[in-house]
Amino acid sequence: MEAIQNFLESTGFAVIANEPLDLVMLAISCVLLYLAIVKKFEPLLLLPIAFGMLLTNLPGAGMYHADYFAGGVINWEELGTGHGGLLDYLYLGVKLGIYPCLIFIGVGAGTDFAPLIANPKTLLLGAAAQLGIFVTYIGANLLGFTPAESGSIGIIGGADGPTAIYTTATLAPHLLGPIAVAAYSYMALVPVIQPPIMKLLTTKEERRIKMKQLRPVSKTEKILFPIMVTIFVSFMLPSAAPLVGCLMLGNLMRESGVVERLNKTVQNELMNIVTIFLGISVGATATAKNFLNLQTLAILAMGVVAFGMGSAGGVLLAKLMNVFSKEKVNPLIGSAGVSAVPMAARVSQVVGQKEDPSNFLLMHAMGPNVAGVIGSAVAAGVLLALFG
Amino acid sequence: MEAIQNFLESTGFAVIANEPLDLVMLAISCVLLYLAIVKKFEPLLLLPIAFGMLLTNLPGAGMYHADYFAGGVINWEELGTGHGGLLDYLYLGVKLGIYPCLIFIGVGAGTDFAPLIANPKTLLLGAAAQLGIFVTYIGANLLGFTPAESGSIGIIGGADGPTAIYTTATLAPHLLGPIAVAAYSYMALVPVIQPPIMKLLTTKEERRIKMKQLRPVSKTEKILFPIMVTIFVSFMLPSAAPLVGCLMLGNLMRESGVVERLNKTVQNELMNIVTIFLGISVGATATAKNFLNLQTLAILAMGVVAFGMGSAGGVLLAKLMNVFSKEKVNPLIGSAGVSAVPMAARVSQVVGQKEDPSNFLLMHAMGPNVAGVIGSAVAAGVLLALFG
Amino acid sequence: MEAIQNFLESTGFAVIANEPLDLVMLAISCVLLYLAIVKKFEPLLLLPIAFGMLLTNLPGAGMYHADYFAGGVINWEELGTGHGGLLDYLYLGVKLGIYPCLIFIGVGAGTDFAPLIANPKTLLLGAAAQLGIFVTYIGANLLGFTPAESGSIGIIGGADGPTAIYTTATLAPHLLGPIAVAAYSYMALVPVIQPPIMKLLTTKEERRIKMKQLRPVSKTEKILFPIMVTIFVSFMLPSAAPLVGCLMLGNLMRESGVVERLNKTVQNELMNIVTIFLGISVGATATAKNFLNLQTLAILAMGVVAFGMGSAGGVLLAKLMNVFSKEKVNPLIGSAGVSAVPMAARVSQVVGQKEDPSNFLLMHAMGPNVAGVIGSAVAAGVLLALFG
Amino acid sequence: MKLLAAASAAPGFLQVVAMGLITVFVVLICLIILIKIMGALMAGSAKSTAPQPVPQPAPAPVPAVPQPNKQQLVAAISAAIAEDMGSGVNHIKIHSIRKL
Amino acid sequence: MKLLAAASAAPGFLQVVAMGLITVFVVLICLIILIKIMGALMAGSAKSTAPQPVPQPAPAPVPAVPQPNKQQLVAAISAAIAEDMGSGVNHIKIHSIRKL
Amino acid sequence: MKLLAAASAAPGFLQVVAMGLITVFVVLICLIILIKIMGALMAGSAKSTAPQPVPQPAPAPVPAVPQPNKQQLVAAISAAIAEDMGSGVNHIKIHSIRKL
Ligand code: NA
Ligand code: NA
Ligand code: NA
Repeated sequence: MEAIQNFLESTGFAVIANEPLDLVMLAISCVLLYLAIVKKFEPLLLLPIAFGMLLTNLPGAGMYHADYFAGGVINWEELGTGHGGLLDYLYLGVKLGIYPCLIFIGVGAGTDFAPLIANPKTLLLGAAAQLGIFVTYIGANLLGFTPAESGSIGIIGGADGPTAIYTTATLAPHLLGPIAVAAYSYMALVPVIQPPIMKLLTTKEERRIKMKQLRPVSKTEKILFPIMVTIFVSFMLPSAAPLVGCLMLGNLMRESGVVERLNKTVQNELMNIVTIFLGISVGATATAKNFLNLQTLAILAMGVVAFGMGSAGGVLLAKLMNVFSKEKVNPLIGSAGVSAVPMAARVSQVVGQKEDPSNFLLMHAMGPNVAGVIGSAVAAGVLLALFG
Repeated sequence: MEAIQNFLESTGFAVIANEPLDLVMLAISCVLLYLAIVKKFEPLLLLPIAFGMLLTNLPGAGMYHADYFAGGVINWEELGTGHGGLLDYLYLGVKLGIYPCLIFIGVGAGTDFAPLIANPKTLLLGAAAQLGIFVTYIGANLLGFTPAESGSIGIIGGADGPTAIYTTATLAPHLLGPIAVAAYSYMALVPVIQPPIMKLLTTKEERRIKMKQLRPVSKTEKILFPIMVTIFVSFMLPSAAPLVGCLMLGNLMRESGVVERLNKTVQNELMNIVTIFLGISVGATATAKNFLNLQTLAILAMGVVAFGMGSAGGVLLAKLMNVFSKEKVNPLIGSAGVSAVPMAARVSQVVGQKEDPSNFLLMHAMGPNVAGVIGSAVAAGVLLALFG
Repeated sequence: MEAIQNFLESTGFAVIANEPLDLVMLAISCVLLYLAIVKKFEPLLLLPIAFGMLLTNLPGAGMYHADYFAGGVINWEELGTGHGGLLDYLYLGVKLGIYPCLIFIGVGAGTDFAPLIANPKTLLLGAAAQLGIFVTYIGANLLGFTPAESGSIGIIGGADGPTAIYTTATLAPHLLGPIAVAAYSYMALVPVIQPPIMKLLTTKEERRIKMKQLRPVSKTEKILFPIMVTIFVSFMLPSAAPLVGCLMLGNLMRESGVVERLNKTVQNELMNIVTIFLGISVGATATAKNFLNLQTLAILAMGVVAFGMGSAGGVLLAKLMNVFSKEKVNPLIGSAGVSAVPMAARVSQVVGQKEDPSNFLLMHAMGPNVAGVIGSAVAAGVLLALFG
Repeated sequence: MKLLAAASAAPGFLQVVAMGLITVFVVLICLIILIKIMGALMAGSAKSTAPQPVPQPAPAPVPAVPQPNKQQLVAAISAAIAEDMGSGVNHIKIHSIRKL
Repeated sequence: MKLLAAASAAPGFLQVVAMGLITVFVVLICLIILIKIMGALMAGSAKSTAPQPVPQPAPAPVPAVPQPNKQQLVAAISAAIAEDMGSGVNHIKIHSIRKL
Repeated sequence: MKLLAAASAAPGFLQVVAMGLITVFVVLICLIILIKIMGALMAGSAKSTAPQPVPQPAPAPVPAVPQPNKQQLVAAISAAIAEDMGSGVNHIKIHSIRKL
């Protein structure tokens, strides 16, 4: 009878009485699953994140133990004696910074930097779109977050999932859940967030600017580019080396043309495997205690501000460039500088074609778009150097 | 000369003099390779298991060290100083419960639960077929095995490899070798074990029962099913959450339709990689000391009893259901409740068609068949909750 | 202002002042990238190795810490507190001997041993081509390298990347960089290194010898071969078991025909993933301190000697065999015994066809070629047994 | 572990079996109920809202069977209640279910 | 962390923002310069050496624009110097660039 | 490690070389023997039992060569014995093999 008693007390129904907020978290994870599956919000990451959040909040399941990672210290004793759950072990890849780097190898292998090489001044747009990161940093500071936390919140404005997770796992791991959810949700919402800002800040004439066709880029340039960027950026900012180096390793695999089978694997199977592990273990950090508080609401609010400010920064710098340069830039491509590849570039294309159906901005917007990836990695490097 | 002396003493021929039973193990592993390759007994797992068994019993090779995991404690000092062999390191994924969960993600992604959703009462058959687990638990107890060992032996009757390995790695890791061999061998022998039992327990009329066609299942139902099962089963039985949660994560990836590239990878490359690692490291635990004893014979004997009792349980409950329900169930689909997906369902089909070639039971048998996977995961959860 | 000061001092430009040799290493890594991409020197491994070398020598980037592995001891404290970089964590797979074994599974799955089974006496050529390993061992000893270091340098002559890395990671990890670079570069240079040696040691008549067609090999023989080799070689030389066992596990997956999906995965995705991890982390060990010294030059010099002597050994033994055997062997296939599969066999074919365009040596050369893989694994086993 | 020795765990192991089988049945019976509720809700919402844009092609003419569904729901709930009351599988007696 | 409390890190956080934005702009402007140098070197070597064996087919007639390239190079270098001198983005004034 | 210094490990390194080469040759020669035995057994069982259901199509007419096989077997065994007796590779002398 005692056994039955113990058994009943171990059910989730008994545990939930002490942890009623877990039910709220389960509801939130179901909402996120809905967004991922029905609304198709970045499902490749949001579905694993949401399911990880669901698993971590199942009372008594013990698939993730927040206390094994409390205070940023990994409790190897518990993990090493086999007391960890699946998500504890998978989370090590996040905590040790392995997954975001591996994903960046795949991202690099999937990225064509030719539009950027053909029109390098679009790098300025990719720089300006990082404005959101730093404006949000100020806001978070003012709301009372620590500098390290503020940096992690700001990086949402980088519109780049792996960068945000890499930075947050180092600077403020307790905020991983809300920051990852915000980053991927807002990336999915780029087609909703950006167009009003783009229209507000541009005139009809600006939106109709046609840009001259991009020059072809030679294979040699495409091969030299990743090597050059790795060396130069890492010299300027060593803390950006892991992200930029991995991005460019993947890109070199792509452009070199001599390691096609590796290129294919990093873009597909390796990336898929790591994406699942990353998603479910990042989701697992979203326990009720870490997620259900005013901070999360503040982070979600600041995240959307970061996205908006970044988009605005890109558009405004494009307008500024047009003041000084005879070769005009359509400012609609500025908003693509937030990264969110390739969705933000597609938004530039769509908004541009609404004014003039004969205007094809997509390739031009890919320049700032991929520049934004480099830009946020650099911004992450600054934050890591200062607070890491 | 001394060097030569030492050298000669290090050869396997010198070592084998002290460990002559290794030769018996090598012979057994060759028999298992024969069964896997020539008889095609679940070769995807039996071949790696048998080769792992071969490698671990090569005298002096040091690819696996049973003493680094003695008493259920992982000797991190030896492993961390690089003294471990390949199979020691790969075995960590078994010991920490990682591989079975990852395989279950792939199994879930490969499973269509529609026949179960269309005819949910077949879940009762999936429950009844777990009878073998508990009958065998009694038998093992009576033979003198500890409760934890008895539970691991009983779980062979679940006819589900990853579940058996996950449970045994926690409850009785020293029995992993024989239990895995028994589980996969008997799963392969389902077409031999089940038909006589099925025929013995059913009348010719019962075997000819035609079941009415299954209703179509909507996509929404298929998507809600894995979420619902995860939450509900984990609440009832938190210790079943890792297995059930991973199974349903994979199934959600499949049914959601929005993460097709992840779905493909978990069913193929990830599953293949983990299967190899799991197989060879589970095989590696079958050292002469662990394998060559009366226990192993007892386990093999009880395993077949477990399979038989499970099959009988499913058939008998189907007959019982027919007593109370007007809508008759062909009791031949009851035996599919042991899981062993999809082989047991095919056996139902074949036995049914022998009586009436126009009777197509396959889809009907898939219901209890996939129910059996959930059923054994729940049974494993009970055993883990009691003895884990 | 102090923050800015600190920030500037952390840039690579500030660090490089203290570590000017890093610039030389960056230049060397760019040369290796050139060789991999433009000259197509074994790009699948040389590109990752070179990029790993680039990343490790970016001043201040901290992606690899040689001091965490100093003296052959793994500093788990630093790694476990998350201070490691990506390449530190990936390097663990090299250090613990995991990657070379996994690659050998893939190599085995990709190797057809039929030409060797059809003409087993070509194993003698695969043995003779290991001459380079031991001649180089003497040379390295005489140059003042320790026995363990000398063994690692000698193994370059095995012309087999994973074997060289496995051996060196155990015996002389500080030499991993130069040895891996030498091994893969010379493997790529086989078409340059071997032909002069082959022509020097053979007469025109010998080069025109036509060999009789190989007998067909039954499926049973192909399946029994890997099992037999694993057991026998491991008995003779337990320290060769990991390499030979993994090679033969892969081969059994291939030849058994019953685990086609595993076979495909080990040859493709698993191998690609491990190749990248192995390459970049082996490259990472090539820090300025480890690489820029006379040792490296000595290793590169001895490496080419090892290749040359191995090739010569194979050719000479083929000539010797012709003295005693009526069935003549074309000595050009002897040089294929160094392994470097399948390049060395192609070189035999090409050199042979220059003398007689109607002479097809490729399949005959595949015998010693794959024998050379077994031969170097055995030689590695001897070195590991003596100095490991 | 002493092979073939007298079972030392005798007091209790039947409890384990009972608890195990009951749990398995209770959990799976509850799943039956949940699936039926889900199906009922689906059917309800399918009627009240617009039809699914891309309905799965039915593999063959499928007769609509709303009534049996409800009955089975009752049956399953009864079974679950019986289980909940602690009786073993063998003691279930369902009196009230008739086919209309 | 006190939510909505007075920011304790107030002295310094504007410095962080300045340093961050300046670094991002400096790094990316330097990349502009490097890409332009690379492009110029390519164009130069393409002229002095034999043409690439397999030139990429131009997607459409592309007018050769060697002169603007050089000007943009000058412009980018000026911008970089301005940055280097410590002025924020808002203070950049480029006086010397004219289109010939 | 002192580069270019006098080898401190001189006494012994030739032993290493001898042991290494001998081991490699012994192991591989034994493999030759095993492969030949395997081939002989295959051929034997192929004769005594039914032929393989799906024989591999021979890529070209292959003359059956049973006798040489046996001779090679003898040769390989002799070689292995020679090795086993401790002589180095250079000292092997095979006297007894003739082509019939
Ligand atoms: Na960005
Ligand atoms: Na089952
Ligand atoms: Na070799």
